[in-house]
Parts: sequence; C-alpha cells; structure tokens
Amino acid sequence: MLKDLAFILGTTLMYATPLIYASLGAVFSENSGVANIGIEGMMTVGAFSAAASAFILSDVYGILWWVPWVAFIIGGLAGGFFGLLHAVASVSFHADQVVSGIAINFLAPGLSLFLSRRLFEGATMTPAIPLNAKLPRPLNGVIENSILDTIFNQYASVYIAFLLVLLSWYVLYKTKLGLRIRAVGEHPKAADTLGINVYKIRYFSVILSGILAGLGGASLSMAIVASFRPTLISGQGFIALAAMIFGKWKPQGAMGACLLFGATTGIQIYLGSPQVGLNISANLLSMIPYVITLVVLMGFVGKAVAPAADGIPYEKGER
Amino acid sequence: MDAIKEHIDFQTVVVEMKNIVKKFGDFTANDHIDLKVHKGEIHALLGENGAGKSTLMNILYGLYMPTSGEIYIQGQKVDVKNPNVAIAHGIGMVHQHFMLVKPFTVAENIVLGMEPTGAFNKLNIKKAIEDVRALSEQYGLHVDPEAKIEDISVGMQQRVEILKALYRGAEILILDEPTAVLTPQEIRELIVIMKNLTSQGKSIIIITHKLKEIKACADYCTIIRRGKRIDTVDVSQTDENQLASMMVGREVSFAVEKGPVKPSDIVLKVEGLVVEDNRGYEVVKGLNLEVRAGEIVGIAGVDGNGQTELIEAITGLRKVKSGKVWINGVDITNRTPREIFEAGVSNIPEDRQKHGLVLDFTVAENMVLENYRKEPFSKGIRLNYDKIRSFAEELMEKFDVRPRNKELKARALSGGNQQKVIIAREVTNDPDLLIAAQPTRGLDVGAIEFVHRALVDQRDRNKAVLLVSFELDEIMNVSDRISVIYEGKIVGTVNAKETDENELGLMMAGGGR
Amino acid sequence: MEAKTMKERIKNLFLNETLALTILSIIMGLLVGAVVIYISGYRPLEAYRLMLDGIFSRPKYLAWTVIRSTPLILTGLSVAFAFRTGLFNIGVEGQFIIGALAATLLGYFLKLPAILHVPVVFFGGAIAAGLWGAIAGFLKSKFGVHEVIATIMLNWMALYLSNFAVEQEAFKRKGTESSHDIHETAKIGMDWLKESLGAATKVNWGIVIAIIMTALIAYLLFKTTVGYELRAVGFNKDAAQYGGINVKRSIVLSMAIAGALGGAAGALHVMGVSYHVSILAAMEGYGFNGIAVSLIGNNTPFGVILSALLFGGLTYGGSKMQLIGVPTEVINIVIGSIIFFIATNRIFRYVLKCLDRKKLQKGVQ
Amino acid sequence: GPKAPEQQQPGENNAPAEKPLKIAMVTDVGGVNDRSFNQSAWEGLQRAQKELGVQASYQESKQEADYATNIETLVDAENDLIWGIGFLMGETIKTAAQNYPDQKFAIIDYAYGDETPENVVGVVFKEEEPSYLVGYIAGKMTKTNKVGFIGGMDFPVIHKFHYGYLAGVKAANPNVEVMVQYANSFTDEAKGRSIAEQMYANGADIIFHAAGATGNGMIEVAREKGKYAIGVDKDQNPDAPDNVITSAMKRVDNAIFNVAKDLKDGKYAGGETVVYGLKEGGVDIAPSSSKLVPKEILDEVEALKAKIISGEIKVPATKEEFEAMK
Ligand SMILES: Nc1ncnc2c1ncn2[C@@H]1O[C@H](COP(=O)(O)OP(=O)(O)OP(=O)(O)O)[C@@H](O)[C@H]1O
Ligand SMILES: Nc1ncnc2c1ncn2[C@@H]1O[C@H](COP(=O)(O)OP(=O)(O)OP(=O)(O)O)[C@@H](O)[C@H]1O
Ligand SMILES: [Mg+2]
Ligand SMILES: [Mg+2]
Repeated sequence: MLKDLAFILGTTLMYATPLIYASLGAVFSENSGVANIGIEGMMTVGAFSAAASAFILSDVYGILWWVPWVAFIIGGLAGGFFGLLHAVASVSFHADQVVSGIAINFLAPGLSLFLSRRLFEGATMTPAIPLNAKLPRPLNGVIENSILDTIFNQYASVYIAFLLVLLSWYVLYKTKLGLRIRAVGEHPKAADTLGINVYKIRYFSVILSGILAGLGGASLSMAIVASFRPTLISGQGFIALAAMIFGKWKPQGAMGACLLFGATTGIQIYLGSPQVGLNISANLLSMIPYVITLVVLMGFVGKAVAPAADGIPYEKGER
Repeated sequence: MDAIKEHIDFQTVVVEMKNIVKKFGDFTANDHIDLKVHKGEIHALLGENGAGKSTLMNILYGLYMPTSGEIYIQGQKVDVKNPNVAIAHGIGMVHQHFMLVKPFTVAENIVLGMEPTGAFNKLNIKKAIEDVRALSEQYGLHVDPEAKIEDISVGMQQRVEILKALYRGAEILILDEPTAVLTPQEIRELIVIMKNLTSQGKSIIIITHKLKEIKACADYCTIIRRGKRIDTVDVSQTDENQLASMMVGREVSFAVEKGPVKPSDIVLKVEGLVVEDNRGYEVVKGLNLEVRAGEIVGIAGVDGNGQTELIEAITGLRKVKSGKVWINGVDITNRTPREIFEAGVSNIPEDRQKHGLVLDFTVAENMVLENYRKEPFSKGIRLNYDKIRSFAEELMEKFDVRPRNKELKARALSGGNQQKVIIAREVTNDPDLLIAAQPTRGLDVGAIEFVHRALVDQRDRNKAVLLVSFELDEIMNVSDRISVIYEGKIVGTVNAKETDENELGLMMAGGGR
Repeated sequence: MEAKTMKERIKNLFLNETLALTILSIIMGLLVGAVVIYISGYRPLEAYRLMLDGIFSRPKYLAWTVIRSTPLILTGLSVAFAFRTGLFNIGVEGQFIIGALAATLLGYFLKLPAILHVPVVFFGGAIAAGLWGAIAGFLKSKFGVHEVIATIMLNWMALYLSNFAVEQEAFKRKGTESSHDIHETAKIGMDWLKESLGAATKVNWGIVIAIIMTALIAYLLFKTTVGYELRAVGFNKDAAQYGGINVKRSIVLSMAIAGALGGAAGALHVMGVSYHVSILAAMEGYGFNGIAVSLIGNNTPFGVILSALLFGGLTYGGSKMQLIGVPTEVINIVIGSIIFFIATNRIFRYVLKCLDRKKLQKGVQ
Repeated sequence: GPKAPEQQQPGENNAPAEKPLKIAMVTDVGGVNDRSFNQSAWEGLQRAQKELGVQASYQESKQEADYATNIETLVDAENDLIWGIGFLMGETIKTAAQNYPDQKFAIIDYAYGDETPENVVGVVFKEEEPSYLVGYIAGKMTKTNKVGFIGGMDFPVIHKFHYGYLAGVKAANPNVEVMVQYANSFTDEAKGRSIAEQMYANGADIIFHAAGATGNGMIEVAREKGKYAIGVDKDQNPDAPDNVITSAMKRVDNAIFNVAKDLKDGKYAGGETVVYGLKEGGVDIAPSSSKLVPKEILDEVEALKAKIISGEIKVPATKEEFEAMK
C-alpha cells in the first residue's frame, strides 16, 4: 500500500514537472498582461532543441558533464526565441495576442520537425540520447531500495522546477521587478505615467515565458524520455495554460494545479495496473484527471480573476 | 496683498507653456494656448467638456507631444518627451481617471517606479511603508500605507495619487478634475491639503468644473473654450456667474427652476431593506423609504453609506437579504432587472461605463439597451435596425449628443456625451420611477443644467424621481424632499426648502433629526 | 446620398485595409515557405506549382479542397461566434468529436427514410455537441470556471468517451478500429456529381449546409435580439445585466451554440465523408485548426468561409508537394507565418506609411 | 541549393514501354520516419527501388481524413501499385479499390477475407508468433518469476502480441506471473514510463511492449534501472543496447519488397490476403537477441520456431484462443 502511494507520488512529480515549467512561463507572461497561448509550440521547440543538441553535443564532444546542461539551456533559449517573436508581435505591433500565439503553435512545431528532418536523415524524431547525456539524477543510488527512492529519485529537472516556483514567487511578489511586472499587467498606463517602460517589462516577461516553456519541453525530452518525437507534447501546453488559470495566475497556485493533474494521472495509472485489477475500460480511466480537475474547480476554487490588462495590447497615448 | 495669495511668489514662474498647439488629425484640441503658473500658486483651468484642458495638461506631463509650442519649466526650456522628463523636472500629475493599480497596496502604488530596494533586487517594502508614512505626516495626507487600493474610498485614492506625485519630489502638481468623485467633506479636506501644499512652496494646476471650488481655492483661473485660451483672471476679482459665462460663451443659470411640488400616489416603497456588499458586509441595514409620483426625493449622504447597494437592490442588480420593495404597490423584491424595468423603473447608473453602456456597441445599439426586444425595435427575434437608428437619431437630436453620429461606438464619445446617451435613453423610457445616481459627475455646467432640467421635467409629468448624489448643492437645488442616509439607514427626511447645508451636514455625519 | 457614401466608405475600408492586408499576409507567408523549401533543397516555384495544380488543375481537386474546407468553416465559425460573445472556445475539438459520435450513433442505430434520417442525424450531432458545449457554459456561469480550462478538459473527455463508445460490441465493426458505417439514408453525398468528378471524390451537401449555417449565424449575431444579447454580454456583462439580459443564460446559450456548430462540423464530416467514427489515438486537430481559421477570417462569419477555403487549399494542395519530396511541415510553417503576419499587419501599415511619406517628400522636392 | 526532382511529374510521362514501375505508399499518422512501422515499410520500398529499379514515393497522413485524398493523389500520379500502411487504412483502401478497379492496391495489416477486392493484396502478419518467442525468452530469463506486458490501445491487433506473449511465457515456465497493463495511448511516453516503473517496482524484471511511442518510456526506464525490456515491430536494441534483450519483429519491409518483386514478375496476387508468419519470413525475433539472450535459450527458441512453422504449435492470437489452450 505504502509502495503504491509512493508510486503515485513519484508519478505525480514526474508528470507535473514539464507542466510546472510551462505554467510558470504562462504566469510571467500573463501577469505582465500578455496572453500566451503559444506555450504549446514553445514547449515543442524546446523539447526538440534540447534533445537534438544533447544528441549532437554528445556525439561531437563526447559525454561530458556539461552536455546535458547546455542542451537543457538551448531548449530554453529556443523557447525564448519564440517568446521573442510573440513579444515582437504582441508588444511592439500590438497584435491580437491570441492570434500571435496560435501562429506560434503552427510555426514552432513546424520548424522543429523541419529541422529534425534536416538534421536526422529525414526523421521527425531525434535518436535516443545516451543515458549519461540526459540530465542527472542527483539522488540516484543515495536512497536506494526505499520508498523514498520511488518518490524522490527524480531527474534534476524536477528539483529545478520546484526551485523555480520558489524563485518565481520571490521575483513576482518580493522584488522591484515583480512589482513592475504585475503593475504593467494590471494597469499599464499607470505604470507608464510613472516612467516604467511597459514595453521593456512585457518583452522581458514574454521572453522569459518562452524560456520556461522551452525548459518544460526540454524536461520531457531530456529526462522523462530521451528523444523528441512529434507527439511528445500533444496538448500539455494547453494543460499548462489551464493550470495557470486554475492556479489563479500565481506561481504557487499553478504548481498546485500541475501537481493535482500529475496526481490524478498517477491515480489513473495505478487504478489501471494489474495489481488493482479493476475491470474498467481504459478509456473511462483515462478521463479521470480531466473529470477530477473540473470537479475541483467547481467545488473549491471559485472565481479566478485575471490581471486586469491581461490580453490587451498597450499603446502609448491611447486612452 | 490679497489674503488668499499670501504664498505666491510672483517673481518665480515655475511653468510657462507658450503657443501650444495640439492637433488630433484635423481636429485642433489646443489652439495656441499660453499658460503661466507661479510658485506657490493654485491655478485653475476651466472649460466645457472637451475644451482641451486634459490635453494641455497631458502635454505638460509628457503623455502627448504638442504639435507646436514651447514649454519652460523653472525658466528652462524643456522638451517633455515622456513622463520621466516631466517627473525629473518636478511635475506630478493626478489624472482624471485614477492611475492606480487596484490589487496593490497604497505603499506599493506610491513607490512604483522608484522602489526602495535591497540586495537581489528585493523590494524593501518596510522602507516603502515608512517613507509613505513620513510623507503623509509631512503633508497631512492621511493614508494607511498597507491598505489595498480596492478597499479604500475614492477620497483616499485621491490622496494616494497626490502622494505619488509628492514622493517623486513634485514641485508642480497637476490635478485633473480631482473633485469630480469626492464627497463634500473630502473636497473640503482636499482644499485644505492644497493650501497646505502651496504654503510649502508647491504650485498647483487644478482642472475642475465646479466654480465654487475655484472660488474657494484658486488664485488664478485660465478659461479655455474650444481649444482656445479665452482669458486668465484673478479669481478674487470675479464671481461664479462671470466665470460660467466666459467658459460657455453665454449666461448660465445655476438655480433649477421648478414649480411647486404636487406629490400624489406612492410609487416606490422600501421597507426594512437589508443588503450586503460584495464582501458580504451588511451595508443597508433595515432601510425605509418612500417616493411619490410628482416629487424628487434626494438621497444625501457620504459615500459608502449604502447608496450604491440600495440602488442596486431596488433595480435588481443585487440580491436583497431581507425587507421588501414595492413599485406601484407591486412587490418587486429580488425580481430580475428586466422585471423591475417592466414594472416601471429606470436607472441612470452611478458607473456609466460599467453599467450604463456597452462601450463597443454603437450609440444606436446603446439607445435600446432595455427596449431592444420591444416593438418597433424588433419583431419576433428580428431586430429592426432602421427603427433603432431613426430612434437614436431622434434622441441624439433631442438631447444634443455630440458628435451626431449614431454609428459611432459609444467608446468614442466623451464622458459627458456618454452620460447624455444614458439620460436620453432612461428619460425616454418614461418610467414611473426614475433613479438617478450621481447623474452629473464630471459634467460641465452647461451639461449639468441640462440634466437637472430633464429630472425636473420628469417630476412635472407626475413621475417619481429618486436622486442620489454626493453634491449637496445638487441635492438641495433639485430635490423636493431630502432623505439622509447614514450607515445603511435613512436617518432623517427633510423638506428641501426648509433645510440648509449645516443641518444636512450634521445628519450626514450621523446626527439624526 | 449619405447611405451611398457610407457604403462606399465601407467598401473602400474593406478593400483597402483588411482584405488587402490579409492578402499581403498570405503572400508573405508563402514567401517564408518558399525560403524553407529552398533551404530543404527543392525548387519553391515547382513546389508551389504542384500545390496550385493540386488545387485547381482538375474539378476533382477543387471538389476535394471544398470537402476538406467544409468542417473548417464550421469549426472556425464556432470559434468566431464564441469570440463575438466574449468567450474563447478552445473546445471545438471535443465538440467535433461528440457531434461525429452522436451522428454516427443515430445514423447507425436508427432506421429512417432519408428525408427524416438526414435531419435527425445532423441535428442530433449538433444538439449533442451543443449540450457538450453548454457544460462549459454552465460551469462558467454557475461556478465561475474559466471556459478555457473547462473546454480543454472536455476535449480530452470527449476523445476518451468516443473511444469508449467505439469499443462497445454493438457499435464496433468487427475486425476494425472503427464503428459501423451509418446507413445510406443518413449520407449526404451528391452522387450525381460523382460521374464527372470520379467516384472516389466524396462530394456532398456539407458545403451548402455549412454556408447556410454561416449565413444563419451571421443573421443571428447581427440582426436578432438573441445576437444583440449575446454580443452585449460578450462586451460588457454588467451593462448587459443592467439592461435586463440574463447573463448566465446567455453564456450557456452561447457555448451551446458554439458547441452545436462544432458538432455540426463533426456530423457533416461523418455524413459526407467518413461515414463512421474511429478510435482516436490523438486529437485530429479540426478544432485547433478552427481557431486558426477563425483568426485568419478576422472572426467574421464570411471571413471564416474564405479562410477555411484557404486553409483547406493549403493543407490539401500542399500535401501534394510531397510528390517531389517536400516535407509537409512546410505547410504548417506557411500557415503559421500567414497568421503571424496577419497578427502583425501593422508592420505593413507602418511600412506603407513610411513609403507614403517618402513619396510625399519626393513630390515636394 | 535546389536539386532536380527525383520523381516524375504526375501525368506527364506516358511512354509505356520504358516506364519503370511506380510504387507508392500512404503512411498512417505516424509519418514516414517514425522509426517503426512506417519507416520499415519505406525501407522495403527503397530496397525495391534499389534492387528492382522501381520508382518509390510516399504521402504522409496527418489525420484520418488524409488517407483518401493521399490515395487519390497517388492514383493521379499514375502509380502501378499503392500501399496503405496500417490497419487504420483498411476501409479507405477498399473503397478506393472499388472506385478504381484498374488500379492495384496493397495494404499492410488488413485482411478482407473473402471480400478482398480483385485489385487488392492484403498483407497480415502473425504477430502472435514472434510474441510467443519473446514470451518464451522472457519466461526463461526472468529471475523474479514476474514479467510484464504493456499494450498501447485495447485493439485486436495488440491482442495478438498480448496473447502470443502470454502463451510463450507459460510455455517457458507456468509459474511466471505476467503483469498486463494497457496505456490507452500510442504516444504518451510518460505513461509508458510510469507503468513500467510500477511493474519493475512490483518485481517484474522483463517487460514487453506493443505500444508504439508509449513503449519508448518503458525502454527508457529499463535503460535507467538496468532492467530488461523487449522491443516490438523492429529491432529496438539500438535504443538501449544493454537492456533490450530481443524484439518481436514484423518485417513489413520484406512484405513490401516481396509484393513489389511479385508485381515486377507479373505475379501480383490480387484478391488475396497474404499471411506473413515465421514460415514466410515475415516475422521474427531480432537478430541482436544473441547479444543478451543465452545461447541455450536461443537454441530452444529455434526449436520452437520449427514447431510453429511445422504447425505443431499453434500460437493463440486472441483471448478466446488463449483460454481454449489451457
Ligand atoms: N487621443 C485623442 N485622440 C483624438 N482626439 C482627442 C484625443 N484626446 C482628446 N481629443 C480631442 O481633444 C478634445 C479635448 O479633449 P480634452 O480631453 O482635453 O477635453 P477636456 O477639456 O479635458 O474635457 P473634460 O472637461 O470633459 O475633461 C476632445 O474634444 C477630443 O476631440
Ligand atoms: N483614442 C481616441 N481616439 C479618438 N478620440 C478620442 C480618443 N480618446 C478620447 N477621444 C475623444 O476625446 C474626447 C474627450 O475624452 P474624455 O474621455 O477626456 O472625455 P471627457 O469629456 O473628458 O469625459 P469626462 O466627462 O469623463 O471627463 C472625447 O470626445 C473622445 O471622443
Ligand atoms: Mg472630462
Ligand atoms: Mg478632461
């Protein structure tokens, strides 16, 4: 029983991690007033770039300690590049942010697959990364043969995700920068009249959002598995977006929502396992996370309020 | 030297705007305007809605670039490219629509953009709070630095705005219609604050439509009409009538002319009404009220005593917790807004942009917001746009809504014209009961005259009118009877002709009659 | 006289601004695609010729383009409709699945004459998906659940529900991963056209129904009291409530209509093209493409028709570029670029303005 | 820079005598380089191109609705033979065959039985046979007497792997417990991962998957934990050389090549369903099995193979057949 619980917790952490990165990204973007529906695409390009660089780097330089980290960061930067595109469109050119986000959801995966074909002999997926070129597992072997191992023997990306939640919370609520980000998301004009550069803050937040989403993708392709393929992300960016809303636009809230989602998936897998032996259609089991999410939203969460200027392009000199 | 001008240092011109022209497309909002402000002076800007006052001040603050003209601050020519330049030259502005971040605290709003920080970019919120506290002591602007903006009154928010400017070391303070949303008490306090500031050497430019305030606080007044500067006058040497006629270009009457009151049947009856606010506190606590056909009942009171909730409860926008409301003897308690409308209640809402208009609808569409389902505007589910348009055209003509374009989005109208659209619509409904909440907020004297006329016409046609206003003058001039609301109850009702400001003020402060 | 100038003004505006900028965006998107094709080592002109031939060179191809665009018109319309009423319907994907499922169930289990069967299946699919959409509306109005979350969750639930249904013995066709086909009486093929277009071309009445639906929705939105209410709620809930509109009901109604449109797309797809539903290993993308279609079409009903045709043409014609080896991702890059340029069409406006200014200056000199 | 097209334009060339055979395939939604099934098919076609001089091309599908249009495209490009890759395309191919009676088709993984149109060759594989063999290997090699099976979706095709494997395990050692879980997805790698983690944690030491990309997650866990895994469809040993002990291979490439060869030789078997079992060389265990599987066991496997080929052993392909066996 305890073992099963440990298993569910371990799965929770694993599933939640990519979502946490991506939803943190959404938190930054939306708190600065830029809706980011392009998270899905940014995750995809992050996952691809990380896996591809890890493979190529380890091929060229051999498996060195820095290879996975550099690849991980490249994944983030690739996401950040599309964040930049989104910022150019929606901040500088006052584009409809949904339109721009949707464009990114076509462009980023399209470009990833295209590059993959160029780099890997026409394949839309990367070869498997060598085990040691994946992100490290700091606790591997430290707590062997215990329940703790099932729960906590995770890839570094998992711990980093939680550190980032803490950091994001700190940045958003305890620093000057965070105050400005939130001010710009709530009332850009007020910020503008106080001499805050609304565009700069929004650029920063949206690019950061892309970087985080890219890292989320990378945490999938470099930790949970060891390669990129077109179906790797399939909808997780949207789930992350939902988690961000569910978490009321707050880092800690988004993390909670991601964990809930991971936990329900863990429970679903557990219920479908042979030792439970339930005779329920796998399709019905598969609905569990979504049903639970809705029920929780109905019962406990109540109305969430977006930042007042979320989704509205800001133009100087307009009332 | 005149008593009110004791602080003015006539030697030092702090701001000089020369030959300012601002064009929006073909439209000239500012047409060669000159303005000169001295150290320690309170300088009023007066003009009709849309005269170009806010535009001029936005130029001074760097929000708009002038088409041509020069600006000198402390004698130095300055190119005010953006607010940062203005701030650096000691200019602070309190905008017509507050520039406050609602979920933030007072202190956070004040320090935003000039935050005290520690290591790692950490916001030193303790220092911010201390600074704000010290600043508010220094200028006698009392605020709670840790309160959230969304939880404090409008008057408080105004102080936060002023503190924001002072925190940035403002020497010249621009106040754009600061009193439009304040209660009389708050206005009095604001005037004290302004005097206090000028006594410390600050200069103030204030935009207001209220002539009484100009008389009460300003040293000089520049009058702008249709983008042109008409004159700058010594306030002590003029009176309100002169100011008004200079501004409008014709004589304006302040007294509301009306015949004797002839009340008949009870239209609105409220008994033991209890209503909660958004946060779940009871703010209307067993209120009783009656309004008869043919009379205007004014509700006087300080903001926050349950006025908003009272009206929302009567009109069905808010749930009644207990008590009853009747219209013409019919119980309408907790009915839907539509049912209550059908029962004969129309409402000029307090927040015109939130409740009164769909800003992205055209003026024509807004004109039928309650009646779109009725003939001739629709038949079955089909809307008859021809009828809607011609109806709108007719109303815009009658109520002088400008510009006279029914296809314009309501968003594109000025605040005053938006208000006219609402009034046109609500008055034309010809309701048995017309509720008017703060109907003249932010309007110029000409427009105010117009609104008051409309209310009195309604009464003269033997309809009931319930007027809620923070402006005592308005309440006393327009109403027949005045009920004073205090802490969610009517603490007394007096005949408008038999009372005065002092008596009402006392009741509004909780001293019953 | 005034009316005429007004009309002219609208015409000019339309011709000069939106349409011109959209066309410019399409050209720019194709240029980006050309660069990508060139980098891949193929000849852009040849690839595009293949694509254009693949759309226009035979009546059959045009027919296929239309067939492929039909569901996109309706899913795009669903998104556009919801946008107009202030809601973001990410749930078309699921509504499409539910519509297709319900239509197949009714088309297979009911035995009716065609004159009844067709409407029963069509409206059955639409209504089922309408109810499915209404769930999100209900959750929003009753519990304040953001429709974006609710519809994302409902998408996955729809997918698994459909798979669950197909898995049932009575419904599943033995030896396949699909349901049984609907009866002939529920199909809407234009069989008389097959002679000229080839039997394999599944020309059907779907496009006609989709266009009628678009017109109906345009009418509903802009010419009726219901549309007035829905739009009012979309723009300003408080004012709508003040005006006596039942806001909660409007939200539910709006999501129901949007859902019904998504479901209609699914139903038509089943009735005209697929005749059955299959176990889905992943989302098919009708809904997400619908979002793109809606946005390219500027969220207007008739814009949606044009953009669906464009989208259908690009994906259908574009797939033929594979004949010379061009990877299909190119098409997604083209579509993404088009949407991106539409989003940023101020770039063009800005450039045009600069050009204008230069011209003026030259003129002065 | 641009290069000349490898294929001819559709409908351009009509000199019949010199024209090489044109064969094309429509992939399912996995795409042509899915490192699995579709790729295997494409390799077969490329081999045919190299060795038989046929002209090969493909159309990728992104959704179910693409099947029909892709087939149309290939018909218009005047291919001599058009392949549908995967059982999902079964009905589309059948309809196309009816619409184009003069066009030759072939399909992988679909049997129309008596209703096979004259212009279609159905190709099916006896997936249960290699599954039986890998099951036997698993049953022999397990140290914990527990092995696992992860299925993609609960389909008849997957059942062939499932029950063939069960039978193989039982044949090797009736005391071995087999844990079975369906992931209900061919793409959710994280899910494959956590199912595998759970199975390994519960004592299984070898897991076999028939779950597409989902199985990737499983192989990844095996790699990390140093456990054994069994691949599917193609030799998956390169993905984890120390862990994938064997794979239940489906030689789609062989089938495609053989049909192309038959076509060239004028022996196109229209109207028939060709069954590829061990006997026909259409299925097998991976050659790399010798790396990690002890020789004795492989010898036994060879013997079993012979028995299956001779018909002495009948491997169950469904739940019913499996239960009847007991
Ligand atoms: N951003 C703008 N774009 C175009 N025209 C503008 C803009 N801002 C102001 N105007 C024009 O300038 C005129 C002056 O506006 P302004 O806001 O200065 O009036 P005001 O004197 O402040 O009026 P009020 O007393 O109502 O506040 C308006 O009538 C309007 O036509
Ligand atoms: N972005 C804009 N473009 C064009 N005109 C504008 C714009 N913003 C404001 N205006 C015009 O500016 C004028 C003044 O606007 P403003 O909101 O200051 O009105 P106002 O009369 O000051 O309202 P209030 O009664 O609230 O003080 C209006 O006539 C409006 O049409
Ligand atoms: Mg104003
Ligand atoms: Mg103004």
